Amino acid sequence: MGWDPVVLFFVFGLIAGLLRSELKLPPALYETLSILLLLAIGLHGGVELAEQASMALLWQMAAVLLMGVMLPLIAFPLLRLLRFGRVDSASIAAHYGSVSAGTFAVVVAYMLSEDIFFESYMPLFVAILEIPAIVVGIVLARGLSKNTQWRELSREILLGKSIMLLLGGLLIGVLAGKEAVGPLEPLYTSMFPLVLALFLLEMGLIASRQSGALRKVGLKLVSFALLMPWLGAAVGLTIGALIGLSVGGAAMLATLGASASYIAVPAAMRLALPEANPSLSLAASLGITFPFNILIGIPIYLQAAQWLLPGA
Amino acid sequence: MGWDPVVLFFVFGLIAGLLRSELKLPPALYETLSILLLLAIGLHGGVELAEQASMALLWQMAAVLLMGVMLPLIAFPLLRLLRFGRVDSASIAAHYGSVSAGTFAVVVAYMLSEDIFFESYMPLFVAILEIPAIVVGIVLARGLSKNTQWRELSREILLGKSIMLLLGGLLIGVLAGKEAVGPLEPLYTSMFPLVLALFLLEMGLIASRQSGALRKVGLKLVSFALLMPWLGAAVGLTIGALIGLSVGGAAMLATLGASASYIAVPAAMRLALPEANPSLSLAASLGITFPFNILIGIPIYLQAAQWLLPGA
Amino acid sequence: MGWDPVVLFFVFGLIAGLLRSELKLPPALYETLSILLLLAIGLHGGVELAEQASMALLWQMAAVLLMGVMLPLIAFPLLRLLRFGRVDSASIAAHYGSVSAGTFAVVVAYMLSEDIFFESYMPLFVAILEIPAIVVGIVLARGLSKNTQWRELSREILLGKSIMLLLGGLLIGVLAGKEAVGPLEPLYTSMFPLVLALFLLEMGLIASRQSGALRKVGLKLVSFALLMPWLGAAVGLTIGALIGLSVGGAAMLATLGASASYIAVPAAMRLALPEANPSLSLAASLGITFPFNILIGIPIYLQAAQWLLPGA
Amino acid sequence: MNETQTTATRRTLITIVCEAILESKLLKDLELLGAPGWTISEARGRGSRGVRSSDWDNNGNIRIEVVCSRRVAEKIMGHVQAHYYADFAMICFLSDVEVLRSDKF
Amino acid sequence: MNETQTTATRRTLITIVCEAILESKLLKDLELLGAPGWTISEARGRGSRGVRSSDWDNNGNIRIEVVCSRRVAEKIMGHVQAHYYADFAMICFLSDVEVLRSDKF
Amino acid sequence: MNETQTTATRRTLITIVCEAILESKLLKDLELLGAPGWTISEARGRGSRGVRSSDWDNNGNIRIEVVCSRRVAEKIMGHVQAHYYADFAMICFLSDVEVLRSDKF
Ligand SMILES: Nc1ncnc2c1ncn2[C@@H]1O[C@H](COP(=O)(O)O)[C@@H](O)[C@H]1O
Ligand SMILES: Nc1ncnc2c1ncn2[C@@H]1O[C@H](COP(=O)(O)O)[C@@H](O)[C@H]1O
Ligand SMILES: Nc1ncnc2c1ncn2[C@@H]1O[C@H](COP(=O)(O)O)[C@@H](O)[C@H]1O
Ligand code: NA
Ligand code: NA
Ligand code: NA
Repeated sequence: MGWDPVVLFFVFGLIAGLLRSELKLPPALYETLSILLLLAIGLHGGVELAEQASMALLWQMAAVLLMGVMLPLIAFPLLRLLRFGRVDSASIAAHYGSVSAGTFAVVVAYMLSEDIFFESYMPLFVAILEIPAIVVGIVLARGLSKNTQWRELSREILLGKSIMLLLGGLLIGVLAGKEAVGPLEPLYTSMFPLVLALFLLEMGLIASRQSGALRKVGLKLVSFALLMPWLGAAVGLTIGALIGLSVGGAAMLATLGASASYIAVPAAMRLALPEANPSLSLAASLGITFPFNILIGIPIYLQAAQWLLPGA
Repeated sequence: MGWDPVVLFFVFGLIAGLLRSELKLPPALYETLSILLLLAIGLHGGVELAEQASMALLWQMAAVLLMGVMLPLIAFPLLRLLRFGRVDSASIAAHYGSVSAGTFAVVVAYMLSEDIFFESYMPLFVAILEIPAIVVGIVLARGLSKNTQWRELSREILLGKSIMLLLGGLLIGVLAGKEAVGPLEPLYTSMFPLVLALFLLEMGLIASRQSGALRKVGLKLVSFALLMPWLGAAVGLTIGALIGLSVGGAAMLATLGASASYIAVPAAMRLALPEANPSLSLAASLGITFPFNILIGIPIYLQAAQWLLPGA
Repeated sequence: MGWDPVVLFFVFGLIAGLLRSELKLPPALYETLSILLLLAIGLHGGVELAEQASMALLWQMAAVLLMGVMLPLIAFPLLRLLRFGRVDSASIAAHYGSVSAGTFAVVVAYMLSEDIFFESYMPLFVAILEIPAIVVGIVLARGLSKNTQWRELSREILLGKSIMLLLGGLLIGVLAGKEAVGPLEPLYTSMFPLVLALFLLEMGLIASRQSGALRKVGLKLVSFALLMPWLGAAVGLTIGALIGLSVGGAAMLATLGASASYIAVPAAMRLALPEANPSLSLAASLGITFPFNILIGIPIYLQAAQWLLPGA
Repeated sequence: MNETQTTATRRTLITIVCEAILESKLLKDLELLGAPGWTISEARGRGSRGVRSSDWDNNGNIRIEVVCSRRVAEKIMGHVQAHYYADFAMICFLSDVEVLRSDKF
Repeated sequence: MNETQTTATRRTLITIVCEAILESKLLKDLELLGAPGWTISEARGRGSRGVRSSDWDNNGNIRIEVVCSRRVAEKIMGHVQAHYYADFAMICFLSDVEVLRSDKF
Repeated sequence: MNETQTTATRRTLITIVCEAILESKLLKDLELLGAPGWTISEARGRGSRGVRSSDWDNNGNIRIEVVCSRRVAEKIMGHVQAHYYADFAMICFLSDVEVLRSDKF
């Protein structure tokens, strides 16, 4: 068997971008692809959830929420040690405490292609993990200042595109059930790899555009972006083991821990911490951590999970 | 069996919009979806038409044309009674005399999922019904004034996007025939529900944006938008029965009668009756009648048809 | 069996455009379709190439490169004879020496639907043929002038969208191999006809818009645009036979010879030979030669190949 | 004005923001009124007739610019006010610009 | 100014180019500051904060135009400079325009 | 000019509408000529070289705006006229604007 073509599409985009090729996808296509991915993940999760929901889930959800609080608290002191300013550190920490739905789509495809079982309600955890790190990041930067417009901010985050699509898909899946959702199945079966491949092509192009910013900000940021995924994965793996996830589920939670947001959090930070430099977090998250997870991280996290949970 | 996921997508869009979520589809995607729906409906109709065309069809087409003339003549006095101005009444009547291709796509999916037979040439009736109400509406507002630029107007209507796509699809289907069209089948089989679901998601978002206008224009308009579908459906059902349609066909004609245009007619009215307030008709058609038909009307119209045509 | 629906979509677009219908596809959809076509062709070619590559291929590639040099050298004197200016002649010659990926997609679909074998690596030839004619065209206009910024120009051509996508797809196909690419198969199986049909609908609309320019430039250009495909096809057929292609492969090389570029070359000419009138080449290539090849040429080239290579 | 400028000539720029559906009608008018050319871009906005956004068919605005003589600009402005202001979402304003190659405008 | 012009009135056009993410915030501000309307189009560009292109979520610019009185324009310009110039990619400039139906602005 | 305005400074806005294909070339030129920044939006239009619409690859226009000193604006205008007017669809015009934080331009 050859290379994973989905990953090759990412590499293709990356190389085309670094060569400064004219190649680009229309923005509407990129947006469509990310909508389809989020809906597919949510819908599939919802369909399965309806069949397997259990009381234990609530407890697991709480643990995952806690994980979202812990991750930025690990990232922040590390960034301060590397001598980033307080607000920049808080902002970057929020990005790494949150998750990347694109990375999640890749790990889903990977588990399916490797035929590894995972808990069907993982998409729920993606939605849960998006939020707490943002709150923690803001508090790290501002303290519990009364000036932060929490109300407006929480509206903006909860009603943001990615959470709406994930939760909307989940709910529709739960309400409609497996049989009724059948006609929409191509979304997460025959079409999923194709949508993901095109999405990763664009992600490669986007990642390549970070190279300029990366050269400017230098080694400190790169080292953080390469180190933090290991810490995030370790936390995810540990929590996954503690709450009794399967090997596949734990590896996925590790991947979520290792991933950094590049959609929801940048928008939130721009409004809540405008003085933070947005190109720092984007360069790290898109230019380093996303490629690292896609190309190297995911198989390692799976192996680690298999070693940690041999019986599962 | 659970809820119909396609309808749930509409509800999802509606709720997301009412919550003022950031969620929106790129305009190019919405346009693409409506192109695909119209082509699919037309193509499928054409393929079947080629196999089943009969002389009776011409006669049926004339009856449907007549129906398109009658509907605005029913709506207009009702609107005048509700004390809408003459031009506004004429414009709203034109909207309700014409049809909504989106509603038609939903009723097609519904009939297919319920396994109910319908005449394959129904898309032809959609194209026929789009036009006469516009003419009647203009005459109602202006009389047979010589000032109306009928020539330019009829070009604009006949060559409008939705009629072109429906008729183009029909013709291609007829000319190519079932076997040759085979490779395009996914358009109206595996892909159709997905395209429809995304389309309805956007329709939900669009419908939600009418809430502001609805609050302004008040109860009169809402009552009209809730009453008129029943009248339109009754007319459609009667004519369907008279021209000998099957139960499914009659229910679909009822749905067409009950539906109101929100694409072709608004554009035509804006140019032919610019002094009519466009937000009245859109608020009624998109904000009330479309949701009503999708969520409540269609199953009722089918039951009515089954009751009226027990033997068919 | 009826008409080819894919071709009917082109005719539909052509007629809708000539009738000045409102019908148009969103630009992002057109771009998406052409990206999908190029990727599909490349990927499919790459997958097969990995299984069947041979040393003979290198030699064939050189011959095809030579063909790309010859074609503009045939077109140029013909154009001068027809009294086109030197720079315009060079520019038009470059268009006709290069190839149209859209025409290639149609011939692929045609061969598949007629069940005719062709060499899987044909997409490679498309990429090879795109370039040399541009260089020859510039030299014909300018001589070997030092003023031409060859460096910048070659970057622009090699890294242009269509070559990147074709080669990117090819490489991914080769590296991943048949089995791994399996999940992406819908791209060049179930979805291919649909993507091509929509693409041709837009091509018909675009071609129709050339009618104004054609009326202005007159008969000389039209005759060239109708004559040159025969010459190009003859060259392609001859070279195809000489390098030992199958009947299908030779017919495809003939089609490539007969086709004229309307994407990569116009952009290159605009920058390298700005004083050439761009509407001449586009009107000829899009308004005449593309429709000619799609509607009439391809079946003829196939018949010619079958007659020339009876044993193959 | 700066002294170094020798060839630049004064012209008037008329900018119209209006419902997209008026496009083909307005362009015919502009031609008849003697506009030497025009530039259009998509827009959205808010005015006395409420919010107009382009995320849905026909509901957006367009922004038309014409560089022309003062006389033509005023003719255009008068025309659109007389014919469209009453029934359509629309604004229109003039400003002074300088061009080279004034024969073009 | 040309003599034939009788009804046109002077107003000020304020143009703001800024990060797209500021849109809803800025529009609320404009309303509070008394802008009678606004027109937005998508844009990209380069300035002191580097290149901003719209080919990716949230990374593009918008270009906002408001036709209003000089007073309101200056209020808006002062406000955006005070609140956004420090942390956001943004420029802002004023120019003179003439309008008909000056009551609208 | 209004008396209340104390900090605003005069600058020149140069607007170029041209074939989209010129974009990267022009942007390099602008940088060399000293433009402090630029804003681009997509456009379509009609001029002496016929109709240009963006519904198809490479056939649309772009609209470039640069706020800069009068001197730079004239340099840019002269440059594009000398290099591009003959062979490309293009127009170019200047207008007066006022900015705050004039050091930025
Ligand atoms: N004061 C203003 N400044 C800038 N644009 C405006 C203004 N007023 C209206 N517009 C634009 O013109 C369109 C139509 O205006 P109206 O007819 O007032 O609704 C609006 O949708 C806005 O795009
Ligand atoms: N001198 C300028 N002329 C025109 N547009 C500019 C100029 N400087 C900045 N811009 C625009 O304003 C945005 C923000 O500028 P800045 O805050 O300087 O990065 C840029 O992305 C450009 O779109
Ligand atoms: N008088 C004008 N007013 C506004 N825009 C113009 C004018 N003339 C030309 N343009 C724009 O500039 C582009 C190129 O003009 P041209 O080189 O005259 O074809 C056109 O496609 C229009 O977008
Ligand atoms: Na994380
Ligand atoms: Na109706
Ligand atoms: Na050729």
